[in-house]
Amino acid sequence: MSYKIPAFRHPNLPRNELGHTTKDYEGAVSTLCAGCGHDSISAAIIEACFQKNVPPHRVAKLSGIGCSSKTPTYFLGHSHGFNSVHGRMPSVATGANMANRELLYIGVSGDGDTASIGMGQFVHAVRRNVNMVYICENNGVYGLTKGQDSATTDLGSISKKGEPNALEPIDLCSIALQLGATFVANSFSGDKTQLVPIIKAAMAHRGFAFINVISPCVTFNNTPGSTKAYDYIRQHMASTNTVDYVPPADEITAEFPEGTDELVTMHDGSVINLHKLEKKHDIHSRSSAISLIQEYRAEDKVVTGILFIDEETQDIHETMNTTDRPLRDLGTKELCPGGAELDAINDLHR
Amino acid sequence: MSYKIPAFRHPNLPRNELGHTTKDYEGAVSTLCAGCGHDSISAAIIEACFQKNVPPHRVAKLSGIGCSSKTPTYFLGHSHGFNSVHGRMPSVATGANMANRELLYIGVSGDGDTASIGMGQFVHAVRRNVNMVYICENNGVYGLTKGQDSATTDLGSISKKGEPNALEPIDLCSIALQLGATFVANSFSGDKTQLVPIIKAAMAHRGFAFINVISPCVTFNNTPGSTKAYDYIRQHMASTNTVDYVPPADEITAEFPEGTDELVTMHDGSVINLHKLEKKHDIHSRSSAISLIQEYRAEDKVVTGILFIDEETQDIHETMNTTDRPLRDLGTKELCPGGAELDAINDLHR
Amino acid sequence: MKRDIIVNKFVIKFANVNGTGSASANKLFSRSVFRMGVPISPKNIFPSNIQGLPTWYEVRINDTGFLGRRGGIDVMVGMNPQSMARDIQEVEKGGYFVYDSTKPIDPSLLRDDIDFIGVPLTEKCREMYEDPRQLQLFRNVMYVGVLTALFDMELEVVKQLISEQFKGREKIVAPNFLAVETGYEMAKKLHACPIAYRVERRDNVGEKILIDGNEACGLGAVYGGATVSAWYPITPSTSVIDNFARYCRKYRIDAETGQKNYAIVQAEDELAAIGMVIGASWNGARAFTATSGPGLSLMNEFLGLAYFAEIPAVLVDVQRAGPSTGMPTRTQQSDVLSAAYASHGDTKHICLYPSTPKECFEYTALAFNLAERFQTPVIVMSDLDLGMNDNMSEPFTWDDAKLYDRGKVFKEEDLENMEERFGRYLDVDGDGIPYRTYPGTHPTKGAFFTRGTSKDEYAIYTENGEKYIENMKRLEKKWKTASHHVPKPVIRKTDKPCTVGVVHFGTSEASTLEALHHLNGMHGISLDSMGIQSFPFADEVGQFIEDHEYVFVVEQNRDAQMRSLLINEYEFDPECLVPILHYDGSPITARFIRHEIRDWILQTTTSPRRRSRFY
Amino acid sequence: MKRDIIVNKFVIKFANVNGTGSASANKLFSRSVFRMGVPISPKNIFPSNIQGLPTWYEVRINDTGFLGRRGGIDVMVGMNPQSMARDIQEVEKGGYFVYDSTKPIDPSLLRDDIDFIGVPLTEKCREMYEDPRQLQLFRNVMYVGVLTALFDMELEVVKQLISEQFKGREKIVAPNFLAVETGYEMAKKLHACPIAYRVERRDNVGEKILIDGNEACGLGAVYGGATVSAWYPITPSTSVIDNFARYCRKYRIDAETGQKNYAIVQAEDELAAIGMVIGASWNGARAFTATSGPGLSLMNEFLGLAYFAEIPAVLVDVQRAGPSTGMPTRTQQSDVLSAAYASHGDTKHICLYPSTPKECFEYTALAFNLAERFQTPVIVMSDLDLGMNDNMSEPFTWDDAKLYDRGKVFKEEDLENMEERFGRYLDVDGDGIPYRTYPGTHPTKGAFFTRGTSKDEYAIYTENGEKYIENMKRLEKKWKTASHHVPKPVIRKTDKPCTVGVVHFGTSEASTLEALHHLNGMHGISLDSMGIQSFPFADEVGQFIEDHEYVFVVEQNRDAQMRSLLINEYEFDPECLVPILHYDGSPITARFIRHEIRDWILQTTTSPRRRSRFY
Ligand SMILES: Cc1ncc(C[n+]2csc(CCOP(=O)(O)OP(=O)(O)O)c2C)c(N)n1
Ligand SMILES: Cc1ncc(C[n+]2csc(CCOP(=O)(O)OP(=O)(O)O)c2C)c(N)n1
Ligand code: SF4
Ligand code: SF4
Ligand SMILES: [Mg+2]
Ligand SMILES: [Mg+2]
Repeated sequence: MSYKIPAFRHPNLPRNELGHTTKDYEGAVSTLCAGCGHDSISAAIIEACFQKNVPPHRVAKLSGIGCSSKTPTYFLGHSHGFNSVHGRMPSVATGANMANRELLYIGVSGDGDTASIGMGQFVHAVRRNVNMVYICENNGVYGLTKGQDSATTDLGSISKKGEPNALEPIDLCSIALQLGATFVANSFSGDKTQLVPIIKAAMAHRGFAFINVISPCVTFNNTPGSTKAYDYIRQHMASTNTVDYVPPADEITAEFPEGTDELVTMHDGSVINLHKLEKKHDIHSRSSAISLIQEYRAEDKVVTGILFIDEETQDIHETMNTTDRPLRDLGTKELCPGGAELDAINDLHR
Repeated sequence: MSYKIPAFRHPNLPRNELGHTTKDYEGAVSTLCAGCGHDSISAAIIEACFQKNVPPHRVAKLSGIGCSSKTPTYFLGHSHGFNSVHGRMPSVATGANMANRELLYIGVSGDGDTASIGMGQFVHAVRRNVNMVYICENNGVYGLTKGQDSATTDLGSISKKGEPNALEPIDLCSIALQLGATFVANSFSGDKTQLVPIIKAAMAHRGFAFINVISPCVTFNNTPGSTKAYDYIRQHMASTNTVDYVPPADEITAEFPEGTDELVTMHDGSVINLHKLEKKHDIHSRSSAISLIQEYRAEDKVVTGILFIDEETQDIHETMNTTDRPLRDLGTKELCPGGAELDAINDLHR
Repeated sequence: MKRDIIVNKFVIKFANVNGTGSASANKLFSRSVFRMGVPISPKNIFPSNIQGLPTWYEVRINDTGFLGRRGGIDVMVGMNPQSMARDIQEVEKGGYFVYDSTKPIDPSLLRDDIDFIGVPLTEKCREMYEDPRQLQLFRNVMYVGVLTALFDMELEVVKQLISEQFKGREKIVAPNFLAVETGYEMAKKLHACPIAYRVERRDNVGEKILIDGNEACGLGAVYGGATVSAWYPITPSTSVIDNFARYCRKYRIDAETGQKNYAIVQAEDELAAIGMVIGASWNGARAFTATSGPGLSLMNEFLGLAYFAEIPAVLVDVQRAGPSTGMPTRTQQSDVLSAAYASHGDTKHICLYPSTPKECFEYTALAFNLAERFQTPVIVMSDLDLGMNDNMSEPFTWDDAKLYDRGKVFKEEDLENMEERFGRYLDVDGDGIPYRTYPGTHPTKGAFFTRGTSKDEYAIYTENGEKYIENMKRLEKKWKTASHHVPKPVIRKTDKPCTVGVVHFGTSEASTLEALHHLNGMHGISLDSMGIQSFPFADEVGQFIEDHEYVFVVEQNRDAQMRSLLINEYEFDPECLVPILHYDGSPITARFIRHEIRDWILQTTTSPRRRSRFY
Repeated sequence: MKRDIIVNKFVIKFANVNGTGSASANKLFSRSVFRMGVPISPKNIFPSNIQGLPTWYEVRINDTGFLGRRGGIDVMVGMNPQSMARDIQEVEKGGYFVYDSTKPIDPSLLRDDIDFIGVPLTEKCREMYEDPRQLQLFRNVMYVGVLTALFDMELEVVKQLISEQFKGREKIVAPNFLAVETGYEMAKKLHACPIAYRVERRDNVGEKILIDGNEACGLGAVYGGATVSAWYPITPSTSVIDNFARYCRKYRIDAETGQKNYAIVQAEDELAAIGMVIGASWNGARAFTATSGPGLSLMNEFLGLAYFAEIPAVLVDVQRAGPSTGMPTRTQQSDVLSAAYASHGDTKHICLYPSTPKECFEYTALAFNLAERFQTPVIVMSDLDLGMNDNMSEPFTWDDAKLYDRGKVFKEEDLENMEERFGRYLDVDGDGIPYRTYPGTHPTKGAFFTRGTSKDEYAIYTENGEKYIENMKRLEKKWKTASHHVPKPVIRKTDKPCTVGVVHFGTSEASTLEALHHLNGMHGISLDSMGIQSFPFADEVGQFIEDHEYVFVVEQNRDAQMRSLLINEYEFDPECLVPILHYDGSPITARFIRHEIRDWILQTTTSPRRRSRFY
């Protein structure tokens, strides 16, 4: 059930330099749960593309499988999109980028898609510095398959402290930094004032730009010791053993000043403590970015903002010294050495 | 062509507490190239098992595919071994460990096997803290498939400095540390005095013990601007376009005091600068281990030794709270709830 | 409209929005019918999404016990405005459309060949509940009350089920009672109850139970002695593991120590899941995984290793509609070929094809015996229809006298007493099955090296062509041996001599048998039937086909995959195997099978047997 | 021993240790024979290891141009003490064993039905070289000199080849000359030259070239316009990419900028490799990968995506002996089924079966046209024998007038002028092939969403059963269309009317044709033959089989996989398809085929046709 927004355009909507309104960057109506953080991220992508005057059709959207990976249908309806297979978007994006270095590549993935099945491909896309924006819509859970644990950090880490020690979560930003990623940022789906500029910066970056976005899952981010009062419903569901009820919910927003902390309450009442970096933070030191994450984590805080940028980087085409033209545009003439050369090659084999 | 060493035992060989000589820890004759670093590692494993009085048959050896992954045939002939598929040893080892927590698991892999195809499984084995010794025999090249680049650090990094900037190598120790590995060490195949104690410590560790061992490949670690004088042979081979010549070579050894640097010359003349940690190095700080690697790398040095140990760790069985008995030993009685229970279950479905 | 009264023989469908909690209400309804002794078969038709999209629940109520999908809807409970237009269309002439009349139906949608029954559910709920979540949940329970009145069902049964459901959470019981009673009363007040379709108490379900195939598989794994499970979530297989875990928590936690006599690892993907299963099995545990098509594809390399290195592995493949991601919440039997021949090179895997929850239970348990006996992967081929829908089933039984068959394993004593050299891949008994040892068994004897490369009888690596062939032929022999130990086909003969047969497997069974019930006797023909239970095929499978001039092969895929398996493994003239293929993602119906077979029979009397559609 | 003199018709085998540089010397020998106008077919038999294990090089020298393996060795050059015992055994009665007599042969190994020719090579080399590496290398070159004298070959030809080989590195030439001349003189001095086996100049190779299939595939990819290649190393496919890279460096680097008109990515594994190929193809580039069995298994999930989402992808599968890791350096045709039906669900993939380097070249180039025309994966099924051995081949040709067929792609203008709604999966032309657009083509038209889930004609996600079926049927139609565009079988009819045929494909061709040459006329029968070139099968394939009472299907695997494909896709009585199976990892020989067919024919005259071995 994915259909296009009606073509009606409000005459007074602001237009960007290309004459487009934000409507021109929208996609089909979302089929995610009401209040899902992923939808906020889609909105931020739309806004960022609008503000950066991106021609919509010069974007290619790629994703894996998951609720998060569905979202490319819900933004940039004039762009080609590719919803590939679970965990393998990085390779598809790498190949696409090889074929045409001129488009803007936006990859969307989830924490399951990236940190579990996709870990190998993620690592190697980082390493190759493929020129793309890679957004991991990280809800700390497998949404689409209904609530299994994922390998990434628990959203409501504070309220879950009492729980028995399970496996250590994987911090994707740290891993990316360790692997030599040239752009690494962390953000929160509900913090549009932070997220939009980060996405714009990522689009401007030449190389692999990784954005981890904490994105609450309305439905399955349920802390057992939840403080929210819908216990009744929960008990009902637990008893019937049929988990098909999604309580109505609103998007969680958290817009707060740079340099400050903010306690954000999740749908189930668990709390996450965000710390927003100030502009003056030095984004050119990889090692201090790594330590920063660790330091805040030690205080049970999650640091958000652009953590690191290396502007002096080479993207994969530069490393490989491929032609400036999109490879896909080369024709028979440029590509085929021709019959006469073939005779010469034959001769070498006699 | 893999056959057992003749059973002849020298009567004067030293015996360990179990009454075994090192011969009892040997395997079939190696079919690797003469001088291959991997053979030195096999020798170190044999020595370590001997010294630690490990009953040979209580070890399970597992590997992926590659020259390195062949080596389990060449040590511990009385142990069961499993040469699985390329890059997937971690999952096989995890499963094996689930079935019987009482054996000692030694996994052997290569840099291709671990850092390329196996990256995803490696990451998750670290994260689960599977109780095993994981040795990556890192030669910075795909040996068995004849010399392709791998994703790990170039051995002869110093002499290769002039080369155009290719992709950043992956530092497996840093990644393991970042992922929360509970035992991380780096060593050199030719440094038996360091390697044997490290392997012993790894075997003593309860949890995932990662050892990255730099292990020169005689045959394919060839720097183009090699200083060694076998240019003639190289030219010969280049011209005939048939690369089947392996020059005779000896094992590269490098035994040097703790706390010092050592320039080690590889088979092709390239040079690697090792720094051996002193005993007094604090092995309990994860973050300082990470920085240590970085600091030495900035000086073009490779730091060796045990980088980090977390003794307070839980292995996966403890995390899961599985029974102390090997699961594989449980019988029908313990496992099957029986017919009467089944009737009760039926009743619940009426 | 004047109608005949139809008792216990109709199809009701619920149109809902997913995420609104309708599933438990719908289940309450169908269980109530079942409790009244009337056979049912419910089917979930749900989207690959979590909230806000149309979802349906179709229940066939059938006195005589036909349990396949019938086709056609008699009563539609239309609770979803989004899908209302087509929901109304779908009702058979003379049927009913029950809806929430808080908002009137768009008049253009009205039909005069069906009855519309409106009940202002939302309106009523707004009066009763403040919390919007409660409103949503209880509206569902309320329409169950409405139906109870309309069909003249026993309200007490519904309430009894509610009490059982919420046992231990008593304060939830009362409001549920209230909701169901309110619906009941509203219906009585607003409409002439009962309507033409009715549910009356019978004694037609006997000992039967109502359970889904995935729960049965999970339970089968517990009974089969699985101690290690490694898996990766994927619809529709996830609940196999959920149920395994649930029953393990119940039966496998040591009362004294609180420790688990099992280990479940959520792997990072399907390659890792099957790798863990192989590692655990190699090390002597009974291990299994569950997955669906995409996962099976990812397991290809490892399955070849297990075949060639001869390591047991149990895999439950709950098939969904392919290819690729396909329709993840729809059913198909389209992994038949890819499971049977998974992996490159010459490979074949034992497959079992359960048709009922009872077979899910038994075959999953059996799979461990077979896997260990034959030291090879065993794939239980379930599907979404069987796995995720409640199916009526014979109750499960277990013979406590039987111990697990752990296959040919040399223990420490065996090795100790052994004079000859241990040969891991020696065909000691002439049945193609070699002996294995577990790691760590004996200090000096019985250790061997397992590998995916070619080896001799002593597990020593070899590139010798003759040794290779010897080994491959032994594997063929083992395969032949296995064909005598896998479950035999279920053959149902008519009482007349019969030249035509029907072959089915898995979830095509119920609809096939119903179709046959109607066909037999028609057109002067009668049809024998055979339900294939396993691959390799038991000898009886070939015999049945040879005994008939031609047979129809009913399956739920496009490419007639089981038919391919049959002609690959035997020497039948393919012309004699007529494919009957249903693959739109919905469970196959008796109607479809009946019509296809009838058409074919009518047609072949006038046209040559070789028909172009076979290509 | 008294012998007949045999000119240009014998088999010579070199027994070496790998890693000793023998390969280039052996190649020098066989190329010299080839240069003398005499057809040869060399086969490498090497271990899965780098240094120190036995390796062999077998060259069949055959005037009449039979290029398959013959079976049996006439002259053995035994340079490896490790394998000497069995090397000596392998020589046919009346043959020769040439060896390094620096160390005498163990007398117990001697046979008196063959001649031993000892030359003290090492001793001589010790005199001549100090560097042990030079000693090792030149000893190899020296035995080439020995053979030149023994077979009475033209020394000048050998020297000419050396000069060509080391062109630009002149200082290497002289020592090589010296080594070969030394060997030549030693042989002359120590033995009566020539021996009974001789090589004489002929004019029997004509325009033919000597090249391995992997180089041909790599070159085919260059000519076919591949710009993106993503791969992961695996024997025996690696050199496909090596050669692609080599020719790209030669032909695809912009002279002005030095920039590359191609991109080669060494992926982290095969899943990533095929993912990159699919991403690049989706984005409009011609992209390919090369792999072998284990890689094919890992690509299963992605291949299903490409089939269902209709994305071109070219894959060269250089088959090796399976299952699992199997015998990585041995040959087989055992991925036939797993390639054709790769992935779960109902899938089928176009496969091409080259038999010669020329076909490797042409089919790889063609694969891109087919992949883009039919928007689906195309798998070129080579094997180790073809890919890694020098094969005599017709020279490659190219028609410069032909442009690449980029298939149905709407360009910006097409979209601009389009009135109707663009439907990515609309069957506009009635051939089942829809139109696609590249990303970034038009500002407002033609964008669509690609997915592995089911969708309607407009690429909109749907779970609607009818839409699903429509789409699956269109894919079937596209498949049928493809069957008219893939290479037709090569049919060779005898001049007599003929009721029996032989079917072969890929590398079984040469040996089959040789066997037929001998069989035809024998036993009063004659046999037509057909070389299958592609899947889906062209209509002619079915016709050929129908036209014969029965046909032999020659293949190099255990499970008769091509035969399975044939009976799956057609309606043949399987009894009419007689499997001839060779799968020990060595290339199939003419001898084997001849004997198998002869035995079968003799046998069936007395026994019923249905034979139990078919099961
Ligand atoms: C090979 C394969 N395995 C499993 C699945 C089932 N599956 C679909 S989405 C998903 C997890 C998604 O989690 P995440 O990436 O975190 O996305 P979210 O839904 O949380 O946004 C899984 C396991 C699949 N589609 N393919
Ligand atoms: C699925 C699969 N892909 C590729 C291969 C081929 N292969 C064998 S070993 C190897 C690389 C080994 O490199 P590494 O792990 O570094 O081991 P080394 O030989 O260098 O010790 C490859 C690519 C394979 N066996 N299986
Ligand atoms: S299940 Fe969670 S992640 Fe998925 S759409 Fe709903 S809220 Fe979002
Ligand atoms: S190729 Fe390299 S890694 Fe392999 S055995 Fe030889 S020296 Fe060792
Ligand atoms: Mg998630
Ligand atoms: Mg390596």
